[in-house]
Amino acid sequence: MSKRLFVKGNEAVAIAAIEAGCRYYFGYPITPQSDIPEYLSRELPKLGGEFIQAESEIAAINMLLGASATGVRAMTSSSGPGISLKQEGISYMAGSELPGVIVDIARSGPGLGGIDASQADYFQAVKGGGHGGYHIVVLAPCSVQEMYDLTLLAFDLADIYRMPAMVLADSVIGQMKEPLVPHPRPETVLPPKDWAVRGKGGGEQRVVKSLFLGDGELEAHNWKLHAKYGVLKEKEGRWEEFQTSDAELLVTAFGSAARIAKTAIMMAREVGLKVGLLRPITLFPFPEKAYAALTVHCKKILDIELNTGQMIEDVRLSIARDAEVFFYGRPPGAGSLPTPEELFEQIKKHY
Amino acid sequence: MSKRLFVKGNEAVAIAAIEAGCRYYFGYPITPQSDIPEYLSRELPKLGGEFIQAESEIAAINMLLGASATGVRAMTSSSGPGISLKQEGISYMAGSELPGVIVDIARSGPGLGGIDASQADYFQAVKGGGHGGYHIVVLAPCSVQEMYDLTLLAFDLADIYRMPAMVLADSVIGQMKEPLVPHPRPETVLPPKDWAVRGKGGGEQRVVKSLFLGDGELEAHNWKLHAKYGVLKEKEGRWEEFQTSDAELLVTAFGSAARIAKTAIMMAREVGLKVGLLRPITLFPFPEKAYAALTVHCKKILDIELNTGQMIEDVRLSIARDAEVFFYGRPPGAGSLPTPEELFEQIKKHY
Amino acid sequence: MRHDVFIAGFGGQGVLLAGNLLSYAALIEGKNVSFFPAYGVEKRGGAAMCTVVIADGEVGSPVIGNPSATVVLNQTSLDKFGQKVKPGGICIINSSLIDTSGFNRDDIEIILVPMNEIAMQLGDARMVNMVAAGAYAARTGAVALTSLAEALKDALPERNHRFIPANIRAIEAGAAHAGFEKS
Amino acid sequence: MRHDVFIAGFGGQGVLLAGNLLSYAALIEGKNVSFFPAYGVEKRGGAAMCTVVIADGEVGSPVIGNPSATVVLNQTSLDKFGQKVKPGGICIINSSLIDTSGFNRDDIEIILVPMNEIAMQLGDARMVNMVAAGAYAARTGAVALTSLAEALKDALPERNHRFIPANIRAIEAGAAHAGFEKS
Amino acid sequence: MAKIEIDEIRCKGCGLCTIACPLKLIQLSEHINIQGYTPAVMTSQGKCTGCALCAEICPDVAILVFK
Amino acid sequence: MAKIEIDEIRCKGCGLCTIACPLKLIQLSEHINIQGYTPAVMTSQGKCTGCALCAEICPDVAILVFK
Amino acid sequence: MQQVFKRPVSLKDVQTHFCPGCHHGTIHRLIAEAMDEFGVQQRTIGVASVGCSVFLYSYFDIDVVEAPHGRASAVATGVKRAKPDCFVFTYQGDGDLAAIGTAEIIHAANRGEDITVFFVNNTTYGMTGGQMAPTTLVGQKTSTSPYGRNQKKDGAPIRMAELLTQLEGVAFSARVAVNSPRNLMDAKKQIKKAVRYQVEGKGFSFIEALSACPTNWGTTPLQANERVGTEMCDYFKLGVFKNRENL
Amino acid sequence: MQQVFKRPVSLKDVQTHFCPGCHHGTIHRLIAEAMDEFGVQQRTIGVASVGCSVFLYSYFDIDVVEAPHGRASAVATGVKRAKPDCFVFTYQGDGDLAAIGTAEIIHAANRGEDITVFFVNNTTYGMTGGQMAPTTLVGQKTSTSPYGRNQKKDGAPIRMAELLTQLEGVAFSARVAVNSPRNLMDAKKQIKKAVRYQVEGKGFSFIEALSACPTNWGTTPLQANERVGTEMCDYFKLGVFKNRENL
Ligand SMILES: Cc1ncc(C[n+]2csc(CCOP(=O)(O)OP(=O)(O)O)c2C)c(N)n1
Ligand SMILES: Cc1ncc(C[n+]2csc(CCOP(=O)(O)OP(=O)(O)O)c2C)c(N)n1
Ligand code: SF4
Ligand code: SF4
Ligand code: SF4
Ligand code: SF4
Repeated sequence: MSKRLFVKGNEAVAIAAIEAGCRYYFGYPITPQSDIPEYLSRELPKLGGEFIQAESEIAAINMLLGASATGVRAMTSSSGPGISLKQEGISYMAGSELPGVIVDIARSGPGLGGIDASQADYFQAVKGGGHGGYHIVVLAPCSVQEMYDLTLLAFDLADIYRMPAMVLADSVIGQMKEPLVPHPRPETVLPPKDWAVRGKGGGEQRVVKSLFLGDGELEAHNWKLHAKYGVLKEKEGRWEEFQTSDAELLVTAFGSAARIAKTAIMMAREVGLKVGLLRPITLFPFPEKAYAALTVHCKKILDIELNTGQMIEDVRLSIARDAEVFFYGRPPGAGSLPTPEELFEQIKKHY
Repeated sequence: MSKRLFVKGNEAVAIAAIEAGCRYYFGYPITPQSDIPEYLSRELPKLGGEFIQAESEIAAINMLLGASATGVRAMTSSSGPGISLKQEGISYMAGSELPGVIVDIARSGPGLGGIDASQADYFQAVKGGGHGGYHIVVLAPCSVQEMYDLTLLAFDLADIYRMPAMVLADSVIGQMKEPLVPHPRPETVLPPKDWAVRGKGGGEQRVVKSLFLGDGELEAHNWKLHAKYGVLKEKEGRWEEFQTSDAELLVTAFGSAARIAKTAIMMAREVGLKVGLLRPITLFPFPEKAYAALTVHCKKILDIELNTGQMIEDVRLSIARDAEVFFYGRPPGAGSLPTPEELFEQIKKHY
Repeated sequence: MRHDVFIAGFGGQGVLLAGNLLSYAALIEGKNVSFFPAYGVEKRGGAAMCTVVIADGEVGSPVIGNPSATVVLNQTSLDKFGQKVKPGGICIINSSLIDTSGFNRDDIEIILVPMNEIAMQLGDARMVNMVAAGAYAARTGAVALTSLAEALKDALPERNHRFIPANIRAIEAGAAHAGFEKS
Repeated sequence: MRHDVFIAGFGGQGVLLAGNLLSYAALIEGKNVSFFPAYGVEKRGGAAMCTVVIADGEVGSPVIGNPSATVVLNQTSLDKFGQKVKPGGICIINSSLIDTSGFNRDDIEIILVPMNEIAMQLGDARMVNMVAAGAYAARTGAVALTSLAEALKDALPERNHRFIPANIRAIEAGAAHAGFEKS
Repeated sequence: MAKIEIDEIRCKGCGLCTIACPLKLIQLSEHINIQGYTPAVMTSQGKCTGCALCAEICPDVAILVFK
Repeated sequence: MAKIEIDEIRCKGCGLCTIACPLKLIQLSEHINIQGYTPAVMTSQGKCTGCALCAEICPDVAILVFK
Repeated sequence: MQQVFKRPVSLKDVQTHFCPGCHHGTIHRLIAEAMDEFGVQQRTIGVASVGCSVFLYSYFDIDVVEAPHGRASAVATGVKRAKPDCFVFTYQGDGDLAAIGTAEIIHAANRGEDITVFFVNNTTYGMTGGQMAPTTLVGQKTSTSPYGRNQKKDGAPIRMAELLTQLEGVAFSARVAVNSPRNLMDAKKQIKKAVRYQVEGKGFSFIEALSACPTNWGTTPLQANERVGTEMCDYFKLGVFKNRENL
Repeated sequence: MQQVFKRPVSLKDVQTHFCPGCHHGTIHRLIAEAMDEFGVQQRTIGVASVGCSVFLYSYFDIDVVEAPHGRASAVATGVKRAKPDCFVFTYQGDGDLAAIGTAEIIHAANRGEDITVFFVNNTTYGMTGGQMAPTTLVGQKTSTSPYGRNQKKDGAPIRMAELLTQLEGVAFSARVAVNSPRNLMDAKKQIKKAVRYQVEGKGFSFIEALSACPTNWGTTPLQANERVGTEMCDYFKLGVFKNRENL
């Protein structure tokens, strides 16, 4: 068996960022993601990179904007309140078509709330919490290994589509330690960054901006972004199917909830219940096709989220019109993390 | 005819705020809402109130949080980038169950974008742009008179449900001048603010906070908020129906788009097309019932928005399963505001 | 009766004031009215435009695709909006700053008014907008000149009321000129 | 084979280190493992807990509703989690700080270990977690004591490697005590 | 001998050059330019010393100076 | 004559009082309290002058002083 | 024999969650004593910040509003403007006030808001696990400055008590420490003065209190206490930097 | 006869959107001249802020990144760290830098980022229509201080050039004006010095340029220009406040 590290999900993100060639990190401390800056503050200087602990999340996202504008791979990470503060900057990056990776190890809210695992920031991440009606790529890992793999993917998608990409997890996935096999970065053909500012050096002037005032310019710009989102839906939707072929009840969940649900599904299979799991890996683009396809036959879906119901809207918008959706949610907070036993009960209830 | 003022929509908001008993304004300049602070900076001092031009939108929303925590009626206003910056504060207010009115005269984005009329911040306002999966009341006026009426309503709903309430408009409604009849504030029974900090004065200690760490506390708090949202959907949904009774095509739009669409519908009626308008006045709570009811008979809906498609998701989630939804959107920008003539063409196309 | 007019120029030419003036005049005449302004980025430079809809009944949409009357105060405005005038409508042009050689529409009525010269003659270049308002009112009868004159105190901030007489002269000069052109 | 254990105490008792140690030991033995920590607000005060799942095959959910083994280092942890132990499971209790009079479950095996006293005797109160790890390993055989000892260098930061011998003594003391209790 | 060239199209008629010129050789004209401003004009080119202060203070770089 | 009372449950054994006491009358005990700390103990109550410096410096208000 | 040292009534009789040797507890007590002395407890509204002191309401027997991280002085501005007769104070850590809250503190101070700000400088982010703060000393190792704070890259530690004196709105600014009986007695004096300033409507008063964080400094409580008096006081000089009464 | 005054090559030959008599144009030109003098145009990355100067890229013939309102110095930090060999500057208004951007400028300065900041102080928010700025003079009427800035309520105008000198990271800080040939010639000198500081890697350099806003001041260009030399210079003293070379 190839060498296994034993690290936290958060550390896997940091290790992947370095493997992805990211040498610039800008962030501000917040639980439960601090392992990321702590790891990178140790490693980046050794690689000639820059680690800056910014004065705030707002400064951090704008340093990221500046660094990304020069064409380098760069990132930031935060959680709950910090991600809210970054919304303006994320909107600017989306409007300026800048890549850049944002890691959100979500915590419970609203407000200060708590630091427990949460999926209540699905809307913020997927619908665009900032102004202007943009979208960003949103990836939802469910294991330490996926924290690594999807961070690599986030950097590639960000560069390919010239938009921010978010890795959305929570303390279950971020704080959990598991064995990790750190594969080398995949070979991907990336478009040249011929838009990046660099000091003209006799060449064309380059401007990175989101202000468009000419008649029809901004509308055209928005349609252009919209078209990109269409391509993403076409080509980049990713999901995991687990025992779905003969499923009479389809459980759907992402990230930590999916991880717990999987064990519940195993329990169900053990007692002969035909239950399967559809786990979206890309939350944006949402894997609509997978839902449409699976609900042609399976008409019962149990959506499980660590919130009061958010992804369920995209599920309902994606499934066959005659399929039925049940919901089981646990809004996050101390002691509110569901157990496999608990989810197994829900499966029996709706089977 | 009772006395008519001739004012901008923005001024109508400011006039209504004063009529509502709001004496505290905290804001930061941004086009196209500056008429609101400019008006209040003139009038509030005369009434013994406080107008503070904050150092930023973040400071402004937090001053609002502080003032609201003492039980007074207070407000802020902004647009696009500024509203994005307020997301953390809005989440804290929602988590702390604080009332408070936020006026969003939306502008085009993403990023700096432009200052033209936009409805691209529907998701941000309605799904909760901040962290933690909360909601706020969102009202969408479509005339100067409604800017006044709905601002009064916003203050009442905020106090009754102890949550922030937003008046969401854009430069069409905010900058447009029309005659206004400033009705006196309606008599409403409001719950006592027995939660407001005031200096114990021998009484119980009062704490306004959103941090809940006890086992199960935060989850219970989130379910409590969720229950409030349920009551809102039950009791507070508001909408306008225009010539819907015999409609074979139902146009749905809010705010400025609805205003333009109405003229298009008149044009359609003139040529004998049976077209009606369903205009949501409350975006949260979304008037689901109205859509369900009307789509029992009318199976064709044309959703018109000044964006690439946001409210359409709530429309699709609300209508009868066999109804069909068409979309016509103009993402905002200089010269992209649709004309009645243009919308009339769309009506003919989908009729 | 229903009148809609689109007025355009560059920031500083007082386009919005002209629109306001017409609106207040309509209000004085007991009509319904919507005044919809639009300008370039934030506040500086660029174009300034407004649409005024005056009606006895409901106003409806505050924006119009093909206005029945358009008043343009600078070149770019004509280039941009000249073609949008509704067939059969009228276009009032500030000939002081606009070269109309490239503008040929025979399906609308074109009225040339050297607004800057007229304003300068009356002593203040900034009164271009008054000249324009006068010309429009005189030509379309949307509102009476007397209403315009009366509306000045509503449209102008207190501190500028001393300019009212001069403004009235500008309005009349514009009206006279448009009137003259007419016949 | 599959082992899951839940360890709880208050911040500062080294609960997380104990869990880590067990995990590294499992790794050394070539098993799959997930270590899931949890603590009170941000970092200060409050409770510290962790769940370790050790399996030859797939680990599955990192959280468990009813763990087959639970180790509690302080009173509140017993009060909160004592009832959750799966019937037939075991509960290892730090009797130095915990009054078990109120805790009566006859469907599980209860093991009392005066962890603080043992640690203090070995010269450092902070080794309570090592005593606990030793006791758990000895009692369940989830991992071998030798693996625990070997895992110390992975689990401890370089600068604390000098404490390894002392920690090994603590692990063995815990094991011995639990072992002794056993018979 | 020296001379200045005022770009009559770029000039916004702010008048700063008229006070910057030590010899007060520049004035604002009566007529308006395409932008709608009354541009500055050199009244007596002959007297210009080419000190370039008018050009220095011009916010619109509307003045070039030759010597 | 004076005396101090150390709240042995509240005490976190930080030891600040042991250095604050001018006569060094306070020490940390061997045994651990319910919180898991080794609380401070007064070694010779008789000598206490009631200066209250130990109480002043105690971050946990675990010492009361009588005189 | 009567009690010569007792717990102030403004401070609840409860166990705190602070680590052994943390000065937050001491600073809490001194503020409570000052509130008792001026009899303001019943009309006080405290503004808690996000940091190890977030549980202000659990320890002070007063009304409290919890502010988002860094925004306490903006929240306090809203509170004070709406309740001018209340005694309003904020209690903020160095991450909270000197990093993310920089704009809010500078402008609240510049407006001369009639509030009192207690700024606890422990040269680190305590609650989140000891990351580098704007006040971290040059060379100090933290979880995000593992090689020690590097002045060239991270800049020098910010001296807030001095910086704020530049703003007209500031009436009183002092830096204190509670590591030794001597410093503590002076801290008492300055804290009372800061409270009195607001009670007398003299304007914005600011106390920077140096504090120990043994947990994140990785030292014993005694070593941490020692460091406050040595390294910290060397760079962060104690004293009164602005006092409108003497102007 | 040869040309003795010409447009700097770093400045595009286009009409600006600035109002008549606005000093932004003059300040643009002086910066362009300095860029020409040090031959940095081809390796310059400018960071535009949100304000009347947002169109930086339309007027300077250089690469430009547009920053969100107030965040230019954070954006510039990201740019400079990634491109240490480029000449990186920000151009920010007083609302942008002294209000919403307070934390970003203070911390970029404190870190001693090797960038040059041009701060244009016109005592108002120009682009949004003349609201009160942190630099608005006491008594000055603006669209949000209709009764004049009230020091008791709004605080006193902030003097950024002086405030920043408190921060170790600041190498050079000066305030200049361009209202008269004399002030303008000195402004030229200081602006070149600020540019040279970065070229020589001396650290963070800061220029505060007083500027006229006739449009929002409601004056003629000449009156506005006059005010800069009188009222503004009285409160905002011109001069060099910090110069590491002389330390
Ligand atoms: C917007 C936001 N960013 C980050 C955090 C995480 N956080 C909680 S407390 C804290 C700082 C604690 O340090 P300090 O202010 O110095 O107070 P101390 O804990 O040291 O007393 C941080 C960054 C947060 N809660 N909100
Ligand atoms: C987050 C945010 N808030 C507010 C605005 C609106 N806005 C645009 S420019 C500006 C300030 C302009 O004033 P200043 O910075 O002094 O520059 P000036 O226009 O005077 O040159 C403001 C507040 C914005 N674009 N973004
Ligand atoms: S300074 Fe320049 S813009 Fe102003 S009047 Fe003179 S030439 Fe014209
Ligand atoms: S100072 Fe207080 S907490 Fe610390 S050891 Fe002494 S009594 Fe205990
Ligand atoms: S972490 Fe530091 S600041 Fe926080 S309570 Fe412990 S010692 Fe005090
Ligand atoms: S508004 Fe003021 S700052 Fe802006 S361009 Fe005009 S004069 Fe200059």
